[in-house]
Amino acid sequence: MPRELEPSTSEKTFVLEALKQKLRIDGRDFESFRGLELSFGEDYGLADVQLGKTRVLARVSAEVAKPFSDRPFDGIFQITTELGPMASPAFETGRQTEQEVLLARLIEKAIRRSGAIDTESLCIVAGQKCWQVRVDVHFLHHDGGLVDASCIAVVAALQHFRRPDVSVEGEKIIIHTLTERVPVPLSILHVPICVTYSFYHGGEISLVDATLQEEQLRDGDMTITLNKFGEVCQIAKAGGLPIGALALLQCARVALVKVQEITAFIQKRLEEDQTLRTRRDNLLESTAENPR
Amino acid sequence: MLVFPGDPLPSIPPPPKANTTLKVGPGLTHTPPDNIVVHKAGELNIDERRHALWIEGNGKRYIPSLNDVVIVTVLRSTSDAYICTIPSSISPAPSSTQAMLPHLAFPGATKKTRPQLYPGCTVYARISLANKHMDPELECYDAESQKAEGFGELKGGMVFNVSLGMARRLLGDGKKIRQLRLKQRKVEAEKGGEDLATDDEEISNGMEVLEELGRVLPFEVAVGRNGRVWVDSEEPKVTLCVGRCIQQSEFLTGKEQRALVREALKKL
Amino acid sequence: MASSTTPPVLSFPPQTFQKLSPSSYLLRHLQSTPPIRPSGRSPNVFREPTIHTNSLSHAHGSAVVRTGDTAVVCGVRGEILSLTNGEGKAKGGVVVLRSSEDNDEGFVGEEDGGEGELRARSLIVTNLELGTGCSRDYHPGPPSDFAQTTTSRLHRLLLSTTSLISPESLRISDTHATEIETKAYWVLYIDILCISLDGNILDTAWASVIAALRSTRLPRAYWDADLEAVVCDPDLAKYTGLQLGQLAFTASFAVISGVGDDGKSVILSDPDEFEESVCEESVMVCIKEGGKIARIEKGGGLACGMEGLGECVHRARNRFDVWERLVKSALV
Amino acid sequence: MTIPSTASLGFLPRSDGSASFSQGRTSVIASVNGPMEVRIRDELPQEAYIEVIVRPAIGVTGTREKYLESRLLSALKPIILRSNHPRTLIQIVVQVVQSAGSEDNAITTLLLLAPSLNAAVLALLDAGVPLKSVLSATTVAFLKGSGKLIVEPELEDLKKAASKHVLAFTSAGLLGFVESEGEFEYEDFERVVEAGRNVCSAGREGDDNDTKMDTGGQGVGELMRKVVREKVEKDLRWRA
Amino acid sequence: MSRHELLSPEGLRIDGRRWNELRLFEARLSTTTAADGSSYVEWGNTKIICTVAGPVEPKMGSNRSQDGATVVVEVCFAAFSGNDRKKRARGDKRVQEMQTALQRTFSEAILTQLHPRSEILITLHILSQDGSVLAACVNACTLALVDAGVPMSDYVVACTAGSYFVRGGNNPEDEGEDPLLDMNNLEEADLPSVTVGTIGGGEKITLLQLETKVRLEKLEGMMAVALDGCGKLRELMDEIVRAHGNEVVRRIAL
Repeated sequence: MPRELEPSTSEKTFVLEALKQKLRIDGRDFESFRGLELSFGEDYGLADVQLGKTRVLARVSAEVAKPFSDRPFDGIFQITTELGPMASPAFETGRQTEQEVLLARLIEKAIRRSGAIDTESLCIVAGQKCWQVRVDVHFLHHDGGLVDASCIAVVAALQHFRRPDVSVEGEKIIIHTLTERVPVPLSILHVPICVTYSFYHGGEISLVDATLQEEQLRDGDMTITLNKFGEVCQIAKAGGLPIGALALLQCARVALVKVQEITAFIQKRLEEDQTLRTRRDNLLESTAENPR
Repeated sequence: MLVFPGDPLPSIPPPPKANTTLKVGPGLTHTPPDNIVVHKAGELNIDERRHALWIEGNGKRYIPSLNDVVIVTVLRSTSDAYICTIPSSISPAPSSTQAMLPHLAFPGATKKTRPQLYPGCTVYARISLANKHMDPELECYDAESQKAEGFGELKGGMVFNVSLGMARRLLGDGKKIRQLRLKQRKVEAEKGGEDLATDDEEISNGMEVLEELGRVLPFEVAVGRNGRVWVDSEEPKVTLCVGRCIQQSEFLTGKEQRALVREALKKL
Repeated sequence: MASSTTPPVLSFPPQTFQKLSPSSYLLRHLQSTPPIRPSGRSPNVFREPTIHTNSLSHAHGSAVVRTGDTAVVCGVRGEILSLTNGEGKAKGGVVVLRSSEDNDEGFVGEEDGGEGELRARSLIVTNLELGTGCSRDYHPGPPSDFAQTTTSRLHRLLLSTTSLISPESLRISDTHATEIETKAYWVLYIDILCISLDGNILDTAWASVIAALRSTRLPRAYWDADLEAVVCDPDLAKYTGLQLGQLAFTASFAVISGVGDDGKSVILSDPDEFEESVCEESVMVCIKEGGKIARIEKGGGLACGMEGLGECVHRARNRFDVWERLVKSALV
Repeated sequence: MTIPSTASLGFLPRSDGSASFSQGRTSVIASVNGPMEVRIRDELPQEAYIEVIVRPAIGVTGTREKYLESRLLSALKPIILRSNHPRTLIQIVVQVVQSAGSEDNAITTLLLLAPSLNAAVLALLDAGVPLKSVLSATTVAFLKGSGKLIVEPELEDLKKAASKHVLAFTSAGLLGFVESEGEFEYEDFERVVEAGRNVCSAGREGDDNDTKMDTGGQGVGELMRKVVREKVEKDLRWRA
Repeated sequence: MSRHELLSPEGLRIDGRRWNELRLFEARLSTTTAADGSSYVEWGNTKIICTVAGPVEPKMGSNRSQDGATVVVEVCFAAFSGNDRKKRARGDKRVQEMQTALQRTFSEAILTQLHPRSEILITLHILSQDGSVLAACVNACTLALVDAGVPMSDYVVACTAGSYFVRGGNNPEDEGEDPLLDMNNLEEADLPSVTVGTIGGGEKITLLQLETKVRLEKLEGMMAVALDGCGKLRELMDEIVRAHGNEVVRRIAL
């Protein structure tokens, strides 16, 4: 299988030299994200995120399942992140690479373990039936920043998702179709967003949202997850270049600003989608009434 | 004229001289005796004078072809050759085609005087052997003059990616097509009995961006047909400006390219 | 026989020629008059099948089918799936229903031939395995893509194309209650083992499934309200066969083009392994009782047009009669 | 109310070719990479190895995806000029974004076939992989009783259909792929094929397309040509 | 869930420590003769064996690098190490994540360029878990690498810190968050905690891991306390290494 090609010596020296002069290859500031695009599918719970050239799809689905025996009052919430060959020919199917494991763990810690979803609200009959919510993350295009982009995609898709309403009658659970009863949004407790820093030149330079080329050349990285309330959900700096504590704290503070911007952006897009849907529903109703 | 795979070709005009052989270019497959099949979607070009036809399209994956100039990266060295990779324009591409650059394929090289290249080096080379059944081979001298003519290691600088079509234009292929177009227009105009006021500026050659940049900025540039452009200058700022302008003029007309360069220079 | 058709300039035996240039080897055979295949068959001749049923004593139904050098064994076993799942404390009959406007029962009635119910509860489990050493290309290890694809083709034939088994024949109900309520289901495990593979596994495997299902006899199972459990009657005399839908049989073809000077294509019925490896284009036709078409699959090339497909359907109908006679005679 | 099919091309900068195609509520993305390095065990001395990977929208790859992979491969393999790039790999990845129904049954699988095939062909064209011809696919439902044909039916139509057909044709109208299911006579099948051919085959460049437009919208063959044409025109815009 | 009283009104923690007190840190070097270097660390009730093999020739060709030695880390959790008997599979994502974190930390600290085309294999066996497992692993690795004589730029030391919310009772001015040094299992389960790893016990952080929600303002305090702990631990470890070294020298002299 083809492997990801290392940048050539001239690219390496040039990129690092340019960074010293405060220049990034794509012309961004050190502390700015690439252009972020977010759109939703026709189905509930389908979010399409573009961060620069990196593109990630997140798909939320829900079905009724039996809860885990050790947590009878909780629903099941899973996130799967599989790197496929569409994102880059270097990713093979069926084999887990270190990168894939780290990515999966980061997303898991950032979203699931930080309690972004109230899993107790997914319980239908304690110990018997609950909702199993799963998020499938599909990577369409890899140009760095997979963690940040997939985190945005997942939280956006979760907020967009609506599950069918259920009613319990004795020993029967009835799942109502989307047309019969208005579907229910998930109960979301907070919206975590990841910001990844890349470090260069002994820690003098730290970049937000590195491209693939920048990622290949970095000496160390750190992913910090926050929500807009200023709660740190997760920090992962797995070794690499030693960085001063104060510099790291400064990164965290800058990240908070970014997180607030991104959260607001997601919120804006969600509202736009909602208005579009309401307008279309109204239109459909009026056309449906006409013949009668 | 746009053609699709499997489409029948229009009748090809007879050759200008009786014994000229028909040249079949990229995008077409010739199956003996006289069947020519389109296998790519693109614009069909017919050059009556040279009695040649080819399909103009664009792509990202580079397929090695004889005498193409390419920008390659050295992967490692064996006892008698450097193993190089010919990256395509997909940035940063997974290693695709591997090629051999013999240690002695440099102008006047002997075992002692040959240039030392290290893994990661960027080299400007010419393809000396290309065959679908074998890995390609490279040389670092001009086929006719046996001199370096700019081939060899590219020190410093930065490599940028462009589409294969853009790389061809930067190497001057656009000019040929432009001349062809101009002539065809003239013929058409004559047929219609009109007088065509040929405006040279009207049809772009696709490389105005380089012409315009070269007028103002001092920089070096090397273009590989594999969709890689190497740029070097005194200052990283200038190198970046040149690289970005080239990348951004992919879909721009000549006039727009000039405007783009002017804007970029203002900012610099 | 082959040496007569190979050009005399060749100094090696036909077997070598076959390995060196398989496609021209096949083409040369078909260009002779009358066209004849390397196996000695005419293009439109299928291999003669044989069927034995109930050869396995532990399965509820079984069949061994052989066509040429392709031989498969199929076994059917029924197991009970109780809907009142869980034992002891965890016991609780929570039933999940999907409301839908036209049917409150959850499944969209018989519109899809019961496919929804069969699928939702996975009442039919099919699996095809290639026996060790069944063919030259056999590699030990997890099921190959080929085995997986064939399994899913058989599964589709069974569930959606032919609707051979209706879900009600698998329901076990509480007959004494005022309202008939399904308490459990029979789950049919259909395992197919290919002993020897010489091309066209689908036709043979499918015939073995049909024959095995027709030979299947399940014990009488009923809901015992006192025990609150499903009970099977051990009395052999009360074993009953399955209620099966209309018979359907498949016929597979390989298409090779460029036979004549005009590039004419030839359709080979029931291709063997060698022919399958040479011909890329293939056609499969499934015929139901009464000559209706239940399924057509075609892929791998452009040579076979509508006339070709018409010819395939015609041959498949004849083949249906052969299989029907054989299956019926095997199960008297 | 039918949702018109849409297609787009070349939006994944790292893949050699990419395309999306949606028909009704089904929507897929396909990408093509190659010719590139091939795994040793798949290497073929005379031709390129073609790999098709189908990835579901929800869950992990199962038998349904394997089945789709084998059907797509059988349709795509003959149109690729494999002998042009021996000892290489051409990899086609189809990602399902949205399927017509939530249930995993025969009908939703059937509805995935035509869009996946179209997206894959467009991605191959975008990648510039040498092709023998262009294939476009459509789904046709044959209704019970009335014998009415519905081209590009919705999920609900298919549920009521006596037989359902997925057909693919080259632009010259040659039948390249069939997957038909249900209960039908050969004569019905002939009608279905005619209907399919009408939407799939495309007029030549420069032909008068007006007559086609009158007969109700744009066929899938035309649509595919249109998006490729737009892409080529964009690539050649610099000349304008 | 009932909250344990993790901090008594007198300011003592559940195991009797003060907020800035480390648990007893004991370690031995050269515990196994078969390995090139080994160590055994007991940190409160967290117990870890670490062995180092290398620099040796890489087993896999992909680990051979011209630029320097490749560091490979394997972590095994003993089935009896936790409260519930649970065997972590090798492919467990959490274990793999730990391995990567350790591998990247030590690749930075080890002077890998001195041993090109070779591999340094670190194996960790966790016998008992009582909080601060990752930090204990880092410390055990450091000691084993020192024992193996692998060249490093300095000691790699890691420590944890948590944050405890103090209820003010009647006096709201008493309300606030108190940082805690060196978390044990019970504290980790209920309080946010951060693992900090440094090279040389200085102010520069190479490993930083936080897995529970905490307010951004509290982070600084936690990190400061953890860094302070790293400094203390470095001295402890240095003492242990020196004592071991003296012992070795003495034995050779005899």
